[in-house]
Amino acid sequence: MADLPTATERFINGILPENPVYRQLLGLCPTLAVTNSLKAAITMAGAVGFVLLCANVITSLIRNLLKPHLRIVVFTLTIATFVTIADRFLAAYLYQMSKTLGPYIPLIIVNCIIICRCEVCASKQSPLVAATDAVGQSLGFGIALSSIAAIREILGTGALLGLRIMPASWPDWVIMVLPPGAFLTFGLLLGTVNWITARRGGKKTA
Amino acid sequence: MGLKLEDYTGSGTFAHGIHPPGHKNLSQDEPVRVMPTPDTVVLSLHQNIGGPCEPLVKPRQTVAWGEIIGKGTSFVSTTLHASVPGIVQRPVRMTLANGRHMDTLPIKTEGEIPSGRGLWDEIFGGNWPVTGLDAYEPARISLAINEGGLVGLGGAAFPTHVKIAPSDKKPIHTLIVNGCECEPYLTSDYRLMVEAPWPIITGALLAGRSVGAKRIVIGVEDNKAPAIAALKRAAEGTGIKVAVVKTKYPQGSEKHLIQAVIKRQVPLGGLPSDVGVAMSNVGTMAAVARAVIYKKPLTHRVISVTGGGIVNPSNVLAPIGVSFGALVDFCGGLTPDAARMIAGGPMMGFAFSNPGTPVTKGTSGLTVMTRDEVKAGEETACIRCGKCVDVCPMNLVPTKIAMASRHQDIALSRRYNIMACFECGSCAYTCPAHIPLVQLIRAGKARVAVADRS
Amino acid sequence: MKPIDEILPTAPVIHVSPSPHLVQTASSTRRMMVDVLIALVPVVAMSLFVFRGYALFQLAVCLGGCLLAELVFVKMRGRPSTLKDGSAIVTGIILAMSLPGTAPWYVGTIAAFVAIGIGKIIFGGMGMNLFNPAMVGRAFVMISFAGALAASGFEDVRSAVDAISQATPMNAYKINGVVTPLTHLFWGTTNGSLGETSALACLLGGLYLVIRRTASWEIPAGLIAAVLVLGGVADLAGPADGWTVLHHILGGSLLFGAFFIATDPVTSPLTPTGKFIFGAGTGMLIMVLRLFSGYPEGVMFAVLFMNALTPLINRWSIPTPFGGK
Amino acid sequence: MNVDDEKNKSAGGLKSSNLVQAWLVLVLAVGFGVSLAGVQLMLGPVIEGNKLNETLEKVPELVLGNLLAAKMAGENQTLEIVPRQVTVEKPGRNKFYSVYEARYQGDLKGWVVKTKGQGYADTIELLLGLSPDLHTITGLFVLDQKETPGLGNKIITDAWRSQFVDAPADRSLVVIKTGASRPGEIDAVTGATISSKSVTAMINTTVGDLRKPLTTGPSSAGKGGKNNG
Repeated sequence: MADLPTATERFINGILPENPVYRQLLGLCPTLAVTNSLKAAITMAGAVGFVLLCANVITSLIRNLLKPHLRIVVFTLTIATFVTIADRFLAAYLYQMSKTLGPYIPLIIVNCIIICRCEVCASKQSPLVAATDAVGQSLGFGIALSSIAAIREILGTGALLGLRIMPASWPDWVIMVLPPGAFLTFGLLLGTVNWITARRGGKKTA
Repeated sequence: MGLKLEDYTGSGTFAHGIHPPGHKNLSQDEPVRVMPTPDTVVLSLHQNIGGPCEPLVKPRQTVAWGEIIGKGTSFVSTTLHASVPGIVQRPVRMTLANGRHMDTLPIKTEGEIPSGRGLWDEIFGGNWPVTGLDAYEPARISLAINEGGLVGLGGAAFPTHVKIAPSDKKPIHTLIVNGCECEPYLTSDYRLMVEAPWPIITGALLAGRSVGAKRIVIGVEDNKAPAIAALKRAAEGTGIKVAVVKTKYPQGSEKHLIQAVIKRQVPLGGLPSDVGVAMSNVGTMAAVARAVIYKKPLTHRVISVTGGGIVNPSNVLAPIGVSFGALVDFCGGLTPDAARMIAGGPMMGFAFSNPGTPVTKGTSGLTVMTRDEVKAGEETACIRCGKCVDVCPMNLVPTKIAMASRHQDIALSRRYNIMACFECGSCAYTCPAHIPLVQLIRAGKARVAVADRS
Repeated sequence: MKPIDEILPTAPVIHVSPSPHLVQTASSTRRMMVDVLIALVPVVAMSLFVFRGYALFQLAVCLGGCLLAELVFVKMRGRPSTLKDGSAIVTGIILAMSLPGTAPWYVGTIAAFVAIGIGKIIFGGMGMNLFNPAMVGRAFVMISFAGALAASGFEDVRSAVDAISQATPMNAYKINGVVTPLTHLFWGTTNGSLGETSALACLLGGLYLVIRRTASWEIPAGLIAAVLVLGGVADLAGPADGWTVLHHILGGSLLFGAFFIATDPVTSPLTPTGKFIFGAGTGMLIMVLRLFSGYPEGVMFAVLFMNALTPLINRWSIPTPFGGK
Repeated sequence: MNVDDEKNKSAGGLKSSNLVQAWLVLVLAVGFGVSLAGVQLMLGPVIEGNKLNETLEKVPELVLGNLLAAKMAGENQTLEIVPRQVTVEKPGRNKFYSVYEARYQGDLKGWVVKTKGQGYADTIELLLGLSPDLHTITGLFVLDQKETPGLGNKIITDAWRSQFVDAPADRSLVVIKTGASRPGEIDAVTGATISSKSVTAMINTTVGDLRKPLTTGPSSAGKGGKNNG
């Protein structure tokens, strides 16, 4: 127990050192599917953040009552509930965005980031730690999604959040907003992150 | 092109293979020279594929020329004879050209044997009957061959009595005598066929009788016209045919010569006897004739000493156990740019560096290549051009096997039939990326063999 | 101590190595690349003749882009320069020949960087790539800048060259049902990507490659056979609108693709059987794409798709060893 | 952390009891179910409204044109919109169209038809505004499409859609590559001829299918299918 990370550590870890997308390669389905515009990416990250926060806190609250073999069932139940709530809210108040995100909001149910956090952190630590962990991981997820989405939106449409930022002569790289663009951008960013980490690690040992 | 031989369905060639430059002109027109008896010979106790032999003599014991000094320890093993008269020295462990460490019996020469033309006549001259051979019982022929210490002289050194033994299980219908010397440079078999076709014919008749073959055919490549003519003349009236096959590497491979002559494929992992064929080298046939008719053992053989790194490339009749260094000296020494000594030919032979390394029964030649010839191209990445697939006589995918082997992937190399490779080197010769394919495959085969054993 | 090779040969220096000791020095990877370059001469010449400045411009952009990309990316990996092996030059020229001359400079540049970077280096450099680099680059810009490529490049009315202002034969047929005469397709006096217009030039270069055994004949043979069969069936089944199987063979980038793109050894199967399957599969896909898809031409996507199948084809076509069952 | 340890010890009994586990899951399930029901009750109507509005709010614009629709909205007047379903019998199958009748003070002002068909990448869903006599197209809106971004998806731009406004509906529209000049000719989107042709063909088919059921009046439309309005 004593060697589990503290709340602050959990928070910081989630953002970069244990970034769910770049370091853990979790939640890749939405990462690839909804990052063709920054707005969609932020909405998605927000929805995941909401579900993650609620699921983490509830899991943490009941962690002492739960037998290990029941935990996945309960996690899924909790997650499914909050995903449905998030989905309904989006459909009610952000109808166009909900249409754009399509099936990917309901698919948060099977997003492995949330199950992973419930399992790794929330089922072992207090609600406070679980909550900061959820915020940290959501921020990390948001940063990852936004970075990919920003690159794709700028290259693919010459705009960011719908505002044109490239000169009018900019030829839109259509492929970047198509699925292949997601794979390319993600792969290259992942490679860059690994490259930087490897270089920093190399310097440390040298 | 076909064989144009009655009863033989082969097309005279096989699929794939390569056409490396022959370099045979260095020594092909040099008549065999007889080497003076060296001061010492070193006889390895392991001269053949199969088990080694057990020494029957003690140090300081005097032995006569042709006296038995070693006895085979198993069925696939044969007798060893003193190739010179003299005194046996203490056994020494030596590294043979093929890299194996073996106990050897050095013999210090003391006493006389015929020399020069006399020795040649003693071994290959005389009367070689082609009729009246019915007097020799098949079982006796095989026994005499074993007592003569014969192994395949083409290079593989498989004990001949095993191959030529009469067998009820796998009836033999055809004896093919292998006169294909497909390795570049080497000309020892060629010279023997030209200069001494008669013992070859007699030996073939005896071996054919031993295995019960109905047909006997000698396969010779079409770049050896004088040898073909000599053999045809010597074989007149005996029923032995000469099959002229296409010059191509590795035509001398057992399986590929069978394919070229009778169009049968020896099954993977099988022996020629599986398709009713016995096969032996021309030099072996001459030795068979001598062992059966004159009861004389194998003590000398013809060796090509050739290559750009030899001052006077020649074909030499030398005692088994002579050192390669002595052979080189007899042929004028090495040129200044000599860079690699190879026991055998450049495609499948073994490079060695110690000039004291002894000649064994299976040594068909010594090829010394020059600095320029062995300059290896720089290895680049495989671009999967498939040229190795186009030349592999076993119809394998060498690059895949080599890469599987490089990554120590035994399952993958098995899937690509790594064990079918007989390391002929066609792929590595052709590879534009200069990848050491054979070396990699050889390592892979060893790994597969280890995995099979455990 | 100096390395052995530098010591003057005053005395024999014996060293050992495993067999075989004889190597065919005449063939090397570089030599194969040079062969491809020689084979490309008629194609490049024809494109320079038909498109003049446009061809020269596109060649310069793509060649420069590919060489620069190779230099930069290989340096990033910390490897010794691979410019000398010639593969970047081949990729550059094939890429230029597969683009229309009117494509703007950034199209060629981006295509070149994508071809070398994402098509080749990312997989580990020459010999490792799964997809034909030039086609990866072309596919990227084709999807990204369809407007600047085949789809509308020919609508550049400001062009001085007559041929440029016409639709490509494939487009003219697909959209307006206009059939270009066979002679134009054969000689190459039509619009299109730089290298694809002249069937004659592609045939000449292709035959050279096949005779030199730098490209295996099985791939173009399989490809053209498949197109003949499917095109023939389409001829018999479809309405007689004048676009015959011969138009299919001579038109578009079929011959260029068959001889120069599909035959890329790295991305095609190893065995003769595999190569034939690869060729036939590519030919079939080309015809399916041409006849049923929205695109007028299908060579690029067909080749890329079959590239992806190459490892599988290799696995299916493990040859039976000599003496095996 | 020590507090946690003690809690675990005290919870040890609860953890091992199957009954407690069963109740826990049950309570959670009921709690979640209730909250979901609450959310659905609260938001359900809003969502349904969103869905309907998406179509309905386009109707004035499609029937009357942008200017008139804006003017009407400014004067706080609304059209009466009557949805109905029209079934058209085709060889082998029936085709359903959602049709919205737009009336202003009882007068028929036009029709808005929802139709879908195969585009270049996926199904395209259109809203098509037609004059009461079905002689002219009064508007076009693309509800849903997944055409290639940058090329095919230019069919949603005002510039391209405006070509259809006031186009004749009594003969087939023709797509040409550039320079449409005569009525009934539509310029293709550059580089996306297929998408352009798909939309135009869908319009031609829809108008053709509906001409009889709509012009012969609501009563006779029942011949092909029942009036759901």
